[in-house]
Amino acid sequence: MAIEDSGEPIIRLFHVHKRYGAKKALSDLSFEISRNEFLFVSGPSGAGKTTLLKLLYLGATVSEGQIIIDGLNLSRIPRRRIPFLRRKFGIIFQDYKLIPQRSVQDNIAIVLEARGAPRKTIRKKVRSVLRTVGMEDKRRALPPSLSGGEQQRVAVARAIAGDPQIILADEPTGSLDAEAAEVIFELLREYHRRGATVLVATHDAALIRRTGGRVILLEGGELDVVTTIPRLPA
Amino acid sequence: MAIEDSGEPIIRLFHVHKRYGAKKALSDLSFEISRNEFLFVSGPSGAGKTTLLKLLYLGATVSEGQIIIDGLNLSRIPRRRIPFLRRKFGIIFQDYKLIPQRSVQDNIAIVLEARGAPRKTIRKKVRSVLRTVGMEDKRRALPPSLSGGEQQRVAVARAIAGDPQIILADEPTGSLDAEAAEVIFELLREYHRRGATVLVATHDAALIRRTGGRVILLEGGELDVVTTIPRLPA
Amino acid sequence: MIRMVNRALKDMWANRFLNAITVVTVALSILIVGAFALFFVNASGLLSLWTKEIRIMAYLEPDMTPEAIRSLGKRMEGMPGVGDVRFVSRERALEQLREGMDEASALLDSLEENPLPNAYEIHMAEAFRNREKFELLATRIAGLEGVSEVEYGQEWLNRFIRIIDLFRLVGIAMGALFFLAAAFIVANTIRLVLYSRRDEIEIMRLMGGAEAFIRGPFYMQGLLQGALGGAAGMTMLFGGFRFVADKVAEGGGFLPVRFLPDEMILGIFIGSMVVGWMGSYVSLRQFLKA
Amino acid sequence: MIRMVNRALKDMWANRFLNAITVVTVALSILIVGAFALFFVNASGLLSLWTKEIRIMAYLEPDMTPEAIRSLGKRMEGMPGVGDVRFVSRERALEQLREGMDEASALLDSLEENPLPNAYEIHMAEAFRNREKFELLATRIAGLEGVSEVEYGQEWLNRFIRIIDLFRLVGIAMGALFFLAAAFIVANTIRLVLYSRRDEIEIMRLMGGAEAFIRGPFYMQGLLQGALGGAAGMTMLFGGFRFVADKVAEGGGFLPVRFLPDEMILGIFIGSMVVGWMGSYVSLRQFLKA
Ligand SMILES: Nc1ncnc2c1ncn2[C@@H]1O[C@H](COP(=O)(O)OP(=O)(O)OP(=O)(O)O)[C@@H](O)[C@H]1O
Ligand SMILES: Nc1ncnc2c1ncn2[C@@H]1O[C@H](COP(=O)(O)OP(=O)(O)OP(=O)(O)O)[C@@H](O)[C@H]1O
Ligand SMILES: [Mg+2]
Ligand SMILES: [Mg+2]
Repeated sequence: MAIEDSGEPIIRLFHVHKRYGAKKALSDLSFEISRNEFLFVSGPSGAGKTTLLKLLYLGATVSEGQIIIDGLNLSRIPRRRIPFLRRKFGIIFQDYKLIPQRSVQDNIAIVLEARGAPRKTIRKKVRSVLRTVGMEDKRRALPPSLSGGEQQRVAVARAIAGDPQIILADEPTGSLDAEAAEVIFELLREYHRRGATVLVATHDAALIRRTGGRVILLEGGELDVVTTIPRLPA
Repeated sequence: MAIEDSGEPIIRLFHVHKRYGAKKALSDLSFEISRNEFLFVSGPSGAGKTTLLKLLYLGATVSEGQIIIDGLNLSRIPRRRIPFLRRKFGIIFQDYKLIPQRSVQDNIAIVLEARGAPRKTIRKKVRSVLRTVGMEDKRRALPPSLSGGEQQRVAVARAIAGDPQIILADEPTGSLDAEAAEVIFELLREYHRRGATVLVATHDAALIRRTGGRVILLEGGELDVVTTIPRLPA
Repeated sequence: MIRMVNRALKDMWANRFLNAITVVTVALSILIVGAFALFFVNASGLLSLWTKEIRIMAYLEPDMTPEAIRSLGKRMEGMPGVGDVRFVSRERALEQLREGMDEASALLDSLEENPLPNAYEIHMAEAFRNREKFELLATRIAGLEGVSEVEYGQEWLNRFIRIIDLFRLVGIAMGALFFLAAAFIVANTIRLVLYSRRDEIEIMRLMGGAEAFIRGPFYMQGLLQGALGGAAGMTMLFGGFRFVADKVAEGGGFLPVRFLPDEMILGIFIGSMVVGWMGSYVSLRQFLKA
Repeated sequence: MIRMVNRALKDMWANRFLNAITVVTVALSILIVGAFALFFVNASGLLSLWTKEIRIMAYLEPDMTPEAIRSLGKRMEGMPGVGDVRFVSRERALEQLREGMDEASALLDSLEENPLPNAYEIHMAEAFRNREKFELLATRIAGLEGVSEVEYGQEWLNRFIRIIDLFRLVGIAMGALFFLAAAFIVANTIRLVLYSRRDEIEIMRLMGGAEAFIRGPFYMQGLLQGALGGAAGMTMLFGGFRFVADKVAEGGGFLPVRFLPDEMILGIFIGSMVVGWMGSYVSLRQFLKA
């Protein structure tokens, strides 16, 4: 069901500001993300990459400005509709955010349970995404007993389990060796081909060059440049 | 007080095995680390890098074999001596392990308080290490309000606060952009020059090449190769 | 629904340490409330046993016809608050006096004539055993035609009735206090449990879990913890009761001890479930706000 | 030491939510234990007031010299368990009988001679007010030369003494139960608090913190929480007491209510600190093992 990059924006930001107390984390960001785009958000440590993603899934609210996702104005969305907004997303958190008391498979199943999927579907889907990231044999393990890279792969598996429209990946390969990272990136590209919009926050320039795409470069919370980097020939 | 690499081993492993239940995390590792060496432990995700470091600071105990550090056999060390062993180390944990309820400066002060340092010394030292990693202005912040890279820098600051003999750094730059990573590595090299033994676990081959040194390569818990990689000319 | 119970049970198993602590806390709270209730039930049972013996003696005019006496008795029986009315003839009264006087009874032998009047002994209905009502009744009986004088054991009566009043007051106050305190403690415990799981709740919300989806299992757990704790507390209470009851029996069985009435057991049990539910409710409101 | 208190205080402030819950739990537990103690103190005070009236009447042989009577009185006073001994002459006895007989007192007028004997009225020392000791004493008095007969208000006596026995038994059992339950609840609460901070404890150990360094502030906190909670609980109890006492006073002040004796307040306060300390101790043992 490969959908072409239609150019129609799925996410739009208008003069977005985010302050934590006196600290300005993001200043006056305005840009659009097209449906089915593969976009990078980059910048040094503390530039505001994670903060930007947070605003999109309403993990935090804007201090000023507007964000419109799929026609929904996030400032106007009623509280009980927030879960529905979030189900559009598959999120890979920088710190993984796995539930430590639950097994790997339960951690993933919860995404599908929240959507009310039937039990059999859940079981199959959980297996399949774990196989994709190479973590099938650890499905009964608890997250704290996994290595850093293994936890990250579980986080990736969870993000794609719900077949999201938009994937938000915050430093999705920071704990992975080059080979495992390539597997994950191939996965993201695969979902992109199948129609998802993918947003990757990373400070890793090499990684961006390997994949190519539009890059939003932040610097101290401000939009520095927007460039398009071509895919490095392999 | 630059101490030469004397060649005398500070850490020795003899046929070390580590099992978690049926799972073998490390198999039959034997090698030595010289005093004031700068050593890398590398290998893909799940190879056992973190597990190896854990055994050194007694975060876990060996299933078989012996580890001798600075003349102390870790299997024979009485419980109440463990804190003294740990004070030899400065550890940068892969998941940082910052105390979320305490401010950045308190997180670092605790290392020095545990050693019974006087209050004034603590204050000065905390400031100085925070300055070194560029986090002085965030000293009153709580760790959860920091970006991933900022947390990692605090973790580095804490590790060096106690002027440790041995620095164990588990993926110390995974969340950092190239520039910040270089600052941290320069810091590790500086401590190395001042006499510390440094052990860095990382899967990042580029990073190893930039610094150079002996590399212990693990693969599925087994010692794959030990090579020495020369420093890449800048 | 079944799925939610399922999730709740799975969850309780995954967090068995936390759950065990909550259940133990509920059980101990219920034990405390129950022990107090048990004590109160028995003590007031004992007292109301005694109050059965409180009676009003209505001494009659000397020259009444048996007919008039009988109709007076009927009128007394018809009065509100009157439980039992017994006729005590002057002959019977003299006999009783003789029995009661022991040592001094010899002096009654020298009597020519019985100086005692006929009387009615009036016991009160259970619901009316409090001082105001009792005194009101005595006054009304004294006003009846044919009654020359009314007597009631002033001193003992007052003591009894006062202790009953005290018991009622203290019982209600302490019962309410204990229940509230127990409810607070349980709510606090559940709050702590949720506090230590706030990350998990936050993660579920970020995954797009609707509020009902997230809260459901917690409510279920609250109910289950309440029920388990209530059952455990009641069982401990019953164990303790058997122990004390045996001691009492050894000591001569002088007191009629009994366990809580069934409806009270049920009430406490339901109360413990409500407390579990409320604890979850209050805590969830706190944590799921932001 | 000062540094440890300092760290404990800083720590309590950093974790004020957790600490508040522990303090509230301690306060409520202390309130429960205290309320029960208060009730028990007042009720048993009331009962011991009444038991003062329990007495043994020792009727004397008719033809004793005043000298013999007096020496008999002395002997009685010397017996263990005897509190107060009062002589009641036969004349006084007749008067009392007359007063007590009300209606029927007319019949005493026809007496030629006083048929009543002299008597001693014996009250017991406080410590001896239980049934066995009482009966033993009565038997021993009956055996004395010059005593013709011993009488004691069988029925009332037994009731009083039984209720005192019951109170003693139930009081000790429930007091112990409440205290244990409260201690458990507090320990559980502290355990939960530590549970939610186990990562922090683990991190401090990894940083080379010695056990004393890590545990010290927790013990300190346990003590402080116990003390704060104890003080708060006692304050609430006193508030509740004032309220009930006012009610009682309104209701005619028929009962002598009083607050807990000072040494008991101190005891409960120290108990609450011990509970806080113990709670930390038990929980720390659990978490710092591994
Ligand atoms: N909850 C918060 N309270 C206060 N300051 C915050 C909070 N969250 C983020 N910040 C600050 O906002 C800035 C941007 O943080 P953000 O996490 O977005 O950075 P980032 O680009 O993701 O960096 P990294 O690559 O290190 O993860 C940082 O300086 C951070 O300290
Ligand atoms: N506590 C534990 N219980 C069970 N298995 C464990 C535990 N800790 C580690 N393992 C397993 O041991 C293996 C090695 O883990 P380790 O954390 O040492 O890997 P690593 O080399 O550090 O990997 P990464 O680069 O991903 O951090 C992994 O397969 C992991 O799942
Ligand atoms: Mg970030
Ligand atoms: Mg690791």
